[in-house]
Amino acid sequence: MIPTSYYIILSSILFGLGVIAFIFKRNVITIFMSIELMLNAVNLAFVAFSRALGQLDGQIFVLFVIVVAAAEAAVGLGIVILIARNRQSLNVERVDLLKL
Amino acid sequence: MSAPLLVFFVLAALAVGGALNLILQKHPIHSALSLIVVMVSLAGLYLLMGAEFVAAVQIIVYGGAIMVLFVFVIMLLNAGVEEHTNFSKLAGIAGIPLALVVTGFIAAAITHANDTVLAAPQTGAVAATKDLSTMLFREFVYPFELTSFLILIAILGALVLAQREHS
Amino acid sequence: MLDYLWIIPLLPLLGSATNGLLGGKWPKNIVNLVAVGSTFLSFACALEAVREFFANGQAPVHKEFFDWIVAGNFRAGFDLQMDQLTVVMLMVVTGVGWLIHIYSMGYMAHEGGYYRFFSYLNLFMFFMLILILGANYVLLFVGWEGVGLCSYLLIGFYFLRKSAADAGKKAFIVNRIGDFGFMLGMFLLFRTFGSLDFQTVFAEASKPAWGHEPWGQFGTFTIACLLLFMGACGKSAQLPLYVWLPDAMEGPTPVSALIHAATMVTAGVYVVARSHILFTHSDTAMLVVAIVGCATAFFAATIGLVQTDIKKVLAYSTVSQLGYMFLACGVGAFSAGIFHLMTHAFFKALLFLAAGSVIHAMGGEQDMRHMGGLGKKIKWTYATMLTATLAITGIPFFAGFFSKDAILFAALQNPAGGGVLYAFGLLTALLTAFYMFRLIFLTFGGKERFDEHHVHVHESPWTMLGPLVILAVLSTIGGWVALPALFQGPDYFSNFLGPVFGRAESVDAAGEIAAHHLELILAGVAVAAALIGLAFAYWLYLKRPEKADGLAKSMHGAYTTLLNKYYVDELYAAVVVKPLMWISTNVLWKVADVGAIDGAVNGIATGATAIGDASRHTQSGNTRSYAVWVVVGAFVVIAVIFFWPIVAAKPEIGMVR
Amino acid sequence: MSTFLNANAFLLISLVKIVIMLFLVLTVNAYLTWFERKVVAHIQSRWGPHRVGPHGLLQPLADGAKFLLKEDPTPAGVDKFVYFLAPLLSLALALTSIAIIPFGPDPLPWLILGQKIYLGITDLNIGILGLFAITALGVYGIALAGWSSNSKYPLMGGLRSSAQMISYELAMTMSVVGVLLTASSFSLRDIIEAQQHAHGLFGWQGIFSWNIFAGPLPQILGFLCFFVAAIAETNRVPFDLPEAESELVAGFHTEYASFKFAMFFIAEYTSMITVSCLCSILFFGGWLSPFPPSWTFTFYLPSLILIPFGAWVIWDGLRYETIIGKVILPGIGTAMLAIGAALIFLPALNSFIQGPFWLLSKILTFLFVYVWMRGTLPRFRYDQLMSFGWKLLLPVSLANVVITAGAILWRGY
Repeated sequence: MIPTSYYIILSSILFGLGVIAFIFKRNVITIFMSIELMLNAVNLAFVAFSRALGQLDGQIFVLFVIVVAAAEAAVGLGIVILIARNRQSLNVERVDLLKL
Repeated sequence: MSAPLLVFFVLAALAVGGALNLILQKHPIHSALSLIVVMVSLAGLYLLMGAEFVAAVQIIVYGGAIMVLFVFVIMLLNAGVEEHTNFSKLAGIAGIPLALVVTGFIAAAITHANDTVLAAPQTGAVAATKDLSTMLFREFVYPFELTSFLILIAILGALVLAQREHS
Repeated sequence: MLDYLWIIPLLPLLGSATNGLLGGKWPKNIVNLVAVGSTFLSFACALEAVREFFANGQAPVHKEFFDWIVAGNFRAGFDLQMDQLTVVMLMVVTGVGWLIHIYSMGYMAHEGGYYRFFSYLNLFMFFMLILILGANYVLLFVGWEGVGLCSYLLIGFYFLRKSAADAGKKAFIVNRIGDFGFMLGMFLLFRTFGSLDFQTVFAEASKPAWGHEPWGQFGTFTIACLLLFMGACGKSAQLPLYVWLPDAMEGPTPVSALIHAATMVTAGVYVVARSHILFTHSDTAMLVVAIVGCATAFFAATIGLVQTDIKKVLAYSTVSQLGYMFLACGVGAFSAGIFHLMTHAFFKALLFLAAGSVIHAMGGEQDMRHMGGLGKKIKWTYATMLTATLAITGIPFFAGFFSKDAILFAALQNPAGGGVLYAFGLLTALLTAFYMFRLIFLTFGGKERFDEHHVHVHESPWTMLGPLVILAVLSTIGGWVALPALFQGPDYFSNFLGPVFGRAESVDAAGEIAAHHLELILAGVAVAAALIGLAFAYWLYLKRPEKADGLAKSMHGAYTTLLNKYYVDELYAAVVVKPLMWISTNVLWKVADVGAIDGAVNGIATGATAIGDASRHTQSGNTRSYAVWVVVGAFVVIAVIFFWPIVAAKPEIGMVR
Repeated sequence: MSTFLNANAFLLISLVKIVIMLFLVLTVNAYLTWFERKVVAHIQSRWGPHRVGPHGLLQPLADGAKFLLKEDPTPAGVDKFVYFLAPLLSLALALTSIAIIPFGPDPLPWLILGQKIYLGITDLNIGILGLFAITALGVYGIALAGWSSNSKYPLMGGLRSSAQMISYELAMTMSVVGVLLTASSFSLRDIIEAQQHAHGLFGWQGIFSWNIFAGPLPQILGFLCFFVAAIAETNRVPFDLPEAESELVAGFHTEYASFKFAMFFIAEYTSMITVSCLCSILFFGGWLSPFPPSWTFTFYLPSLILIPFGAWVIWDGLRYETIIGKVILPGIGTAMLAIGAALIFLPALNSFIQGPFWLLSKILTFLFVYVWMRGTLPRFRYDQLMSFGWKLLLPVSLANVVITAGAILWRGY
């Protein structure tokens, strides 16, 4: 059978890719997606562990993570729409009103 | 090479490829599609681990709702190819090494870890959906209710944000 | 009751808190009820406690209620004690205090800040009781400072009047000087005996291991006692720190009666008597106490001669009477000192209250030169005040006679310079008689020197006269416990206090008979002196009033000197105040405050601004840079979790469990 | 050789099953179009297709040929990858969803490679959830098609369809929960079994023991919600706004021609079949006969239907004008007669055929209802659609869930 470590390494790779995307994408929506990617990576680890330890908590937690992700997506995309409406651009580097 | 391992590697390759593609693609829609690929392959991995319910939820919610929302928004805003600006020097300089370091860290942590759990093959009892629901509605009932509140608040927030202000 | 001694001080505190917090909204009678009621209850409790004390065969009581300060081997607990000395003080404080509360109801009836006044007064009662009940120096010091605070508050009660406010400040500051010494004394005691509990300290001190310190040797005891006495000087207005008491007359008259005559100012005497074991170890300390006391007595009496403000006269007389008490302590006649303390509490409180009644009758007039002939108008006040005057001047069979007599006798007995002390004491007695009767004659005798139409003299209400009468009775019979001593009987009072002072008394049984004859003679001399003073005052102020001014002119220098109180205030102003002002202006303010403190503060502020300027560039406003920072944070967290030796020596992925 | 076969029997059999299933589904799709056109025609009192082959029976073949042979232009400025991906996606997903549906209770009467062969490709124990998962992904085909066409009508269609599908998916899922509670399982097989054992109204073991009529709470509400939501999911009339001819030309597949268009077409019809299957399985007892098991003569219903119909077909063919008709129709008729007779004389086969027979008949009924609605109902307005979905359908299905749960508690199932 498949050792847990495979799953964990896979999830860490996905997480790292998510981090890279998080840093390097300029599009707000894509950055959101990279966050979702990281969440997914974590979920994978959760499920793998829950299976390895024969406990269900991991899967329960995955469910919660998914719920939170849904809520986050709803609000976040609302914000994205606002940004696009007000700044006529989805490039985060053009949304810099916080600049000193 | 046993069949499950084969399936695992196929799905893993799909997932990693999708993630890479998410980064490499310039157009948000393509990124979204590759992310969907990642999610579906993850669902396959869950099935492989016997977590059928989670797999289904993964596809229904992530694939069927969240990503649809993304695609919907992309279509709505008619988002074009992402322009390649480089205003943030910090990201330009420290970006790649930082990400690599973080990933390396995680990997190192895993290798560091004692392998009692890690080496264990995935031969735990397959979680019956019934047990899952029992757990969810017995032990985790309060978090569950709280998440419902969270969703409600998220809905309201999305409404308030997205509606055009009638001034 | 003895098990619940803490109730006695607690009651006035409660009254004070209630009145202070809520009294503002309440009508006067409720405020009265709270204030007087709490004081009376405390008085009743005190009586009950004393009854039980006697029932237990006068066994000293010492109760530890809870630990207050515990540091290393140092312990200052909330311990209350009760012995004969405490009994006397307790009776005086609660009893006289209660009477004065009643009196205040009438006196303050038309004043603003009614509830405030009574709140302060109750608070004072609380602290005073703590002072006399406390079983260690720390607790005593708490009461000590507390009464100081209350006296400050009450002197400055009419804080709209600048003079009152200044007087309050003066009292406070002068007391601080004394307290400085007192604290040093306490520290020295702790360093020497490793404790500040009376029991421990005195038990230590009475060990023969501690040698006696003869005259001129400055050992631990001498220094400690002198420091303590410094505090006592401050509190009890002795030379050179007496200056605050006359100004304290700015306060309402009941305050002067309670705090600046009956109770607080005697705290110094109480402390000296309480720590007599320490004092008796050192001749120097005793002698210093005696001399200071004697000097103060005489000095104040001389000033009192020419004062025209009725309360000022009484103030100086208080100072001089306190001097008597210290003289008694100094010559080792502690019981006599305490005896005088008690009687003085009676008649001086009475004097002040009566004076207050007079002022009340005159509608606030305090200058004796504008009084006169009041005897017919306000008979009760006149009678009671006359009684008190007779008592203070030592007319036989009045309270003051016995105590003053005992003091003079003990002074003469003193081996070191007894004669001088006695002479000055006697002279002081004469002067006392003179200025007291001068006060009486100027106030009540002769013809009116005020305008009938503006001032309509009226007798005070019974709430004021009642206490007067009671105090008059007390100051008449208050000394009769010592009556048998005149006829070779036992001296009940000193016997009663015997267990406390042990054989600190200088009177030894051997020369009992001779001593007794001598005592009678001395008594006669004292009475004679008093009568002389009386007669002179009578002649000068009733028979030949015009002579008084002539006399004043003829010895103009002395007169003005006395009138200006020997220029002591001016002296202090020149020697102490002005340099202090200069230092605090030019050094502390301009250099220390502006330069150092403000500089430091501003420096910190500017430094913060500079750092902010430097670090605000991280706030690029660019989301991607923020993303990088987020990742850095995650990086740090992971590093801590997995590679921190303490957090997880061998990090387990199994931490999921 | 045989060892290899035995070793990978499961794999091989699954492959074979898949191929057969694909063939069947595509054929059924083809003739479904024919069926639809006929029915709609008769509703509109027309003849419908009747030139190509007898009664236009060969029309689907002609259509197929046309789709294959037509020119397939790719519009300028489309996002090629997505443009090609979209139809594939929808078709693949639609076909996949069929794979989960079981078509009969028992395995084939004989073993193949030592394996029991069940009708139906696989039986997930989260079956229904899997189905929903697949249909949930179905939206991408349409949305992406609309977006990638780089044209405004398709974009509108895509937007509409994605919004509409997200909205109605909720209601659909919720309306099923009642059934799931009753059966306490996700597996379609278990759900059908549960309906078999459910106490029917007045003890009638049959039609009255199906979820729609029986169970702790008759799932009528649930069924209505599910059916409406399902129609919306499949973008059929009256919810066919994504492809509303009168408004958006042809909606999301305006820019698609020939075979790519055919893919969408097939996908749509396949999902129709799926939905019909689901309706009959979830609410109408799947392969269960509507009659009590005690009525043994009902076993012969297939024959009783096939034989007269076959006879009629033969008779009709004999008096048909064209040669082809004269040849084909009697052939079909005789085949029917033969099958009917075989069923009578082979009880084993007969009892095996019962389940599929009933299931197919129910599916046909629902397909007819589909077509019927298309023939009769007008189209919703978009805002009506949304408010209907969110303000009526979703609350009702939620209420259904709550009531059902209460009933289960109350009646102690």
